[in-house]
Order: sequence, then C-alpha cells, then structure tokens
Amino acid sequence: MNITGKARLKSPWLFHLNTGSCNGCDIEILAALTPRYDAERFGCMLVASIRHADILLLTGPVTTQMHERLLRVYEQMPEPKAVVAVGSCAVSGGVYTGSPVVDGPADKFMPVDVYVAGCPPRPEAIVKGILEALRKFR
Amino acid sequence: MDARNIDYEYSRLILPVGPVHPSLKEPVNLSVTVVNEEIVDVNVKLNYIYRGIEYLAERRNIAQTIYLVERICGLCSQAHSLTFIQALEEIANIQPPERAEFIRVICAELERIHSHMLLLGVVAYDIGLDTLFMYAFKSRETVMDLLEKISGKRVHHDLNTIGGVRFDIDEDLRRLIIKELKYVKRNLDYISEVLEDATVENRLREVGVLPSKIAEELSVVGPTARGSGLTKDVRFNRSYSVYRDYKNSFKIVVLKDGDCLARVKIRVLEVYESISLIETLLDNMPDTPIRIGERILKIIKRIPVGEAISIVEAPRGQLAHYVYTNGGEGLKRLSVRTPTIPNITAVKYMLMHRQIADIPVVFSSIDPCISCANRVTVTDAAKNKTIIVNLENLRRRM
Amino acid sequence: MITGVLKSLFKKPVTVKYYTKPGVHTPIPDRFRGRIIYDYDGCIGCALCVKICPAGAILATPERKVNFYMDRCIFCGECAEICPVKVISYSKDFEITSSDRSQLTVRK
Amino acid sequence: MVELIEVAAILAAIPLLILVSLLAEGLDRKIYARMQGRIGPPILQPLYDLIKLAGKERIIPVTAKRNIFIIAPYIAFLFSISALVIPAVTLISNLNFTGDLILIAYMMVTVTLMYIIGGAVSGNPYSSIGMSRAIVMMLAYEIPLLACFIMVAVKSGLTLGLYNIIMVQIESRQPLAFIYPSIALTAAVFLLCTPAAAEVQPFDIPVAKTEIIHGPLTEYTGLYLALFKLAKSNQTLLLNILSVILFFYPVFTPLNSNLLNLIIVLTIALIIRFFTVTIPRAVFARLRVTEALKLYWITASILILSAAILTGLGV
Repeated sequence: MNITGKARLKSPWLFHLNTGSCNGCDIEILAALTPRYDAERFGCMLVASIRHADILLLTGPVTTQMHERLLRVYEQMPEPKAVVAVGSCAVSGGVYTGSPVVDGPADKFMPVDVYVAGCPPRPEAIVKGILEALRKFR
Repeated sequence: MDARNIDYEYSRLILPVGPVHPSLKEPVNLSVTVVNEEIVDVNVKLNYIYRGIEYLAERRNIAQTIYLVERICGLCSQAHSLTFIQALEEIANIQPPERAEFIRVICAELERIHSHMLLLGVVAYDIGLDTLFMYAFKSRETVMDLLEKISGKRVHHDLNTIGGVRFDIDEDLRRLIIKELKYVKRNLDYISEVLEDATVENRLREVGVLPSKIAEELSVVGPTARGSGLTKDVRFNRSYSVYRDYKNSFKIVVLKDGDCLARVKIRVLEVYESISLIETLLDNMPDTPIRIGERILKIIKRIPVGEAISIVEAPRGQLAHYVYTNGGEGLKRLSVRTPTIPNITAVKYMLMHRQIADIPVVFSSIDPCISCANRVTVTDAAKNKTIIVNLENLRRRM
Repeated sequence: MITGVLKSLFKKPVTVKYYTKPGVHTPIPDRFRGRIIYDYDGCIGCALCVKICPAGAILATPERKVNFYMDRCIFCGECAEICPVKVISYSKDFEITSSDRSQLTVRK
Repeated sequence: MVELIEVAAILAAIPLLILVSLLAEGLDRKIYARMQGRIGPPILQPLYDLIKLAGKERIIPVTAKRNIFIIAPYIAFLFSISALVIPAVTLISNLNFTGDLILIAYMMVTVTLMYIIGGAVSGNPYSSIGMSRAIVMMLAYEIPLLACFIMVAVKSGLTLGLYNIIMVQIESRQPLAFIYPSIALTAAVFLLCTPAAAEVQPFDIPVAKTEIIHGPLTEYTGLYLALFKLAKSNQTLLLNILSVILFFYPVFTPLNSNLLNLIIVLTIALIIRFFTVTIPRAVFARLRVTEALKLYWITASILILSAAILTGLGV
C-alpha cells in the first residue's frame, strides 16, 4: 500500500444526500458526528460541496424527483469514490416499496458499496458502514 | 442546478438554495433572487421527496399502515402514529387503558424535547456556532437514550398500537427518566445562557420578523405562531388524551417579538414545560394494563366503515390526520396535514429584504420538516398525472 | 460561553470509544431490536408474520418456512409478537452492515 | 549577499514549515474538538487530508476559465510558502535584507487575491458570492494589517527589515509591544485581524458552509483544493509568527543562528494561535459581512489611528 492509499483510509470526507428519507437517518448521521459518537476520530468530516467528498451517504428510497439529481451528484464526485446506503429505505426501499413515485433502491442504477440496514441504524452502525466503505480505497 | 439557467449578471442573481445544500438536511428548493446580497424574491419548491405514503396506505392493511404512518417523519414519529391511532380508535370505538394514554403522552413529550433540542442545534449550526450545536446534541442524546430504553429504538419508536401501547414504563425506568431529565434541565440552563451571547443574539434578533397580524393571515401553527404572539396550541385549545385532565400542569409559552430569537427561545421554554409535565404524569400514572388483550389482526377485522379526524400538537404544531376506513382491514382514504405546510408559506415573508446570510437561519427557525410537508402533492398513478394541491384545496379536502 | 468552553477543554470527553477499543459501544437496552434470530426447525409455517410485516421484509419459501430480508426490515418487532410458537426473536446485533445485500438475509 | 548555507537553510525549511503549519492546524482541530467535549481527529489529520486530496481526481468544470482556474492555487501556494520562509530563515540564519516586511505584505495580499480569482473563474453562483464576500473581507482586514506593519516600521527606527526589528527588541531587552503603548495598540489590531485572515468563525464569511457551500472553493477538487488549504494554513501560521516577531519577541533567547530560536518563536506563535484562532472559532457565531466590515473599519481604524497619534506624540 502506498502513502496515498494509507492517507485515504484516514480521511474519509462525507457528503450526505437525502433522496426522500423520513429524516430519521439524516439525524442519525448528524448524531454520528456529535460528541457521543464523534466520527471525526476517524477523520470523517461532513463537507458542504460534493466536489470535496470521498463518500456519499445516501438516505431514502430515491424518489422520482430525486433520481436524476442523485445521478448528477454522483457524477460530480471526484474519483476514487464510494457510496454508502444508510437505512433500510436506501438499501432496499423499506416501507416505501411499491410506491409509484419511488424509483429506488439506488443500487438499481448506480453502484453502492456498503449497505447499512436499520430503521434508522444506530450512529455506531453508520460509523461502521463508513469504515467498511474505506476498504474500497485500498 | 442547471448551469445554463443561472443568471450570471451579478447585480441580480438567482441563487438556487437546494435541493442539495448543506444547511438543508432535506431536499427543498428555495429559488432566491438576490440583488447585492439583498433578497428580493423567494420561491419555495417542495415535492422532491414525495414518496406516495397516502397512496401506499390505501393499499395496505391497517396493521401495516400504523408503521408506515410513523415513517412519514423521523422527528415527529410518535406524534404521527398517535394521531393516526386516535382516529382509528374513534372509528372502532375502542377505549385504550388509561396507563397506555399516559405512556403515549410521555413519549410524545419526550419527542418534543428531542425535536426542540435538534432545532437548537441546527440553528446554532446555521449561524456558524458549532460548539453550541455539539452541546445541544450532547444533551439530546440523553433523551434519545431514554426513548431507546422505553421502546427499543431511538428514532421510530413503534410504540403505539390500536388499543394501547406495546411497551411499559416500569418503576426503574420511571426513576431513570426523572433523574436524566434533571440533567437535561441543567444543560438547558447553560444553552439558554449561551443564547444571550452577543454574537448569537446579533444573528437572531430582529431577523425574519413575522408580526402577529401576518401570522394570523398565513395561519401559521405551533411554535412559529406562538413566537409571533398567537396563543395556538392544540394541547390547550382542543385537548385530547390525558391533556384534558392535566391542562394545568403546563402552560403555553407565548412570546411577542416574532423574530428568530423568539422562535428559538420558545423552544427552550417549551422544553422546561414538557419536563415538568412529564414529571407530573410519571407521578400520577394509574396502575392499569397497557393494552387491551386482543391481537392486532383480530382488531383490524372488526373496524367498521367510518371516518374520523384527529388533531394533535406535534413538536412543530398542529398535525391532523383524516382517516376513512373501508371496513375490510384497510383504508379508503388517508389525508395528512402537517404543521410545516402553513409554516413554510411564512418563509417568503420573513426572508424579504434580508441578506443571504439569513436564509439558513430563518428557514431553520420555523423548524421545517420537508418529509412531512410533501404530502401536498397527490399523484394519480393510474392516469400518470400529478396535481399539486394548493392550500385552499387542501383546506377543503381536510 | 467562553468559560463553558474552557471547562470542557479540561474535562474528559464524553465520546464512547467505539471501534478504537474493541467491544466498546453505548449500552444497548433490553428492548433493543437488532438482527432477527430465527428458529428454523420450530417454525410451523403459519405465515402470520408475512401478513403483518409492514415492509414486506418476510417472504415465505416453498418449504413452508420464511426468509427474513434484513435489508428491508424496519425492526418494528410485530413478527416476534404475533408468532404463535415464538420462533422469532431479536438479537442485540446492531451492526447490520455488508457490502453484499444477500448477506443481509436471515434464512436458517 | 546570500551565502550557500542560507540557500541550504531555505531549502530545508520549506518541507519543515509545511509540516509545522499542518501540525499547528491539527493541534487547533484537536483542541477545538476537546472544547466541544469529544476526542477529535488525530493531530496529523491535516497531513492525511492533504495527501489524500493530492491523490484524488481533478475536475475542471466546463463553466470555469481553465487556465486561470488551474494556475491560481499554485500561485497561492508558492506565495504563501515563500512568505512563510522569510521570517523562518531570518530566525535561523540571520538573513538580513531590508524591505522583507513589504515583500511579506505583498505576498499575503497575492494569496488572498488568488483565492478571489479562483472563485471568480470557477463559474458557480456560490463561488461568485463567496468571491464578492472575500473582496469585502480583504478590504476590511488587509488595510489595518498593512497599517500595523507601517506602525512597527516607524517605531523601530524606520526599518522595514525583520532582522532590524528583532535587533531593536534585543537591544532594548524588551518586546516592542511592552516598550511603547502605541505598539501595544497596534498589536491588538494585528491580533484582531488574525482570525479574519485565517477565515475562522466569526469571520469565516467567504467560506460560510451553511450559507454558500464553500465559497470560492466550491468547485475545486483534488490537488488544487489541497494547495489552497495549505496556502491558508501557511498564511495563518505566518501571521502568528509575525505577531511574535513584531510585537512579542522573546528577548532572552540568543540570536546565534540556531534552531532553538525558531522553536521558541513557534511555541509562542502556537499559544497566540490558541487565543486568536481556536477560541474565537469555538465561542462566536458567524458575523454578517456588513457587520464584519463595520467592525474592522470602525474598531480597527480607531485603534490604529490612536496608535498613530500616540506615535506622533512620541510614546
């Protein structure tokens, strides 16, 4: 493993995109950054611009409205990149499966690297998912 | 954010805030027209996360719909399921045991606390004071722990069921809640002290002023209305459940200023009220069973055709569910009116002639919950066409 | 504000050392609902859980047993409650993460 | 007359100084996290971020003016590191050339200018708002900052060399800020300008995360972003070192071209950084751009004017 690879494992910058989630997972992602769980121990940082991100945290079952926007955000992300689907609706559609306005789950039309199940997952599980996604960068 | 549509003439810039924007946790589009950092026009566009929950509810059985309705919103999940269950119980003429009602309301109040704490954190984050955001979340975790201990889940509690609740608050838990709420109160004292800081006040005072006359015209609800001097609280005006008997254990907090600081302070004061209400309720819990002994699949079979409207004070304001059962385990119609819909109309008024710097904080101060609000779009799947229901139609529909 | 900030500078951080210290995490309450534990042999195949599952996460198999798709599960706990022979229970395993969705299914 | 040893010192100093400025930033983030009651990132975190960013894909948006978009971060980085090398080498090897203070001021302005230009050409509405805010902020704090340099130069016998300013302090056996009340006022203005130049709260107006995403840097990716970030952290360290050299030079240290000197100055610079960068970042909410402008133009100019009047009176 070269130096760049090692550094990548130590500084995952996150970008969070809500594609129709109920807010639960979004709040748990925020909670994962706060003192109790402190994801910044692993170098995680919630960045504001997708151009700076390494990992896309995806919540929600991807509604028709957000479908195209999700793909656009994904394309704007610089390589190497990883996608973590947080919560049952992002992973598989969850309770919203069967709705005519839901296009998801996301892995139908874009690569998803790690699935974190739970409705919503505990912040610790989200941290675990992020660290698991880092394996892709090795 | 299509690059071709953006007007590059500097003096008049149309700034697309959202649907993907760091200060918004949920997709919503505010099309803000800016002239030299001053806002001259705002257009709010919703429906990015319209998921068709009402459509799904009409195609599932009631036992499944209880959990679907809870997932309308992750922050008012208890309020949503409480509203829905109350409507169903009215139709089926089921009286839940008294202890169940106590537990429901205690959880609803705990949820109000954590939702208000979240707002404090988000407003602090929007004005660039990350430390306060961290402190607010630190004390919020205590409340989340309590809810997890009661129901097993942090966000969606899956607590309510027709004819009672699924989890009991036993003696140990009761003592723990009282102890932990004291800790929350101490942290809250500190947070309200910080709100008096000069730089914090500077960003909040006189920002996004909503005079009570305009507030009444726009029919805003919840803390937004109470921040503008309107005495609007469903718990008081149209009491339900145990609030009927414990009206005097809490009071409505009303502030006159109508600015962001008032709206934020309302939240802090309401948390104190909620804590004292929870303590009273915990002391007076009756010793009855927590649910009627019938299985849920049997109960839903005997729910007759009927309709009911149930209104509850969610953390963000008045939340109403209209439920129309079809007599065969399912629903013919579910309609949800959430507090964010009237409140979001006030945003345009509040933002006019302010600076760009005020957009996030004004928008956060009404505590928007877009995942709730997106039930205004009705999609007719069979004909594949979308109608956006305006407020007037929505009132008629309710 | 400044006194509070300086005070917490010298206090012990409240962070729970999850992952950096193996086995450490915030306490999990008794009612927590994690990955489902399914007693395959005890199942009588009544499919009540399939009927009640709000998310459609439980599907019946040709052998008159069921599969639990944890990737769709919303952890409401109704299936464990309704099961007449109590073969479904919830573990305290909350780290339900995988890079392969099929790993998230509970079969036997 | 630059000797061989000085060239060697300069070359050795560059990677070392980059490391130091990153470490200072890491320390800042760690303390900031501890103030919020959490553990925080490792101290080497900015270094990891930098290496990772350097290895990432570089995207140049179609709306951007390609050449300027690429050149701006390189120029910003080069100027920031050269500006940082001057005081460091002065401390190590008694480099003495007149006018280096002017050079430093010029380079610092150029770094900010590159930042603004980079935002202007990236073709993003948030970048252009960030750019206009950055211009306002530059007008706000650069003028008092330059006035501080002039005040120090006047008071230390009309010299514009760092070496001479150090010598004045050593000869009078007292830091400059303790000798003259006017310089003490100047020091206050200088310290007030530091958080604005470092772009931390309450003056992180050009990059305000929740308002305008990341200001001028919104479209920058990979190495370009890394260079801008490095330039910013170099500039912050430079301001901290300058505030030590100009106002609070540790007069008890011997000035005989050794590293000890630099280490002592760096330690004091880090302490100053704690008070001027870390604490404001933790306790203040972000100001609006007009308020920041008012603060600097009114408060800072009153202070600097009274300092000038005091100088005229000879105190």
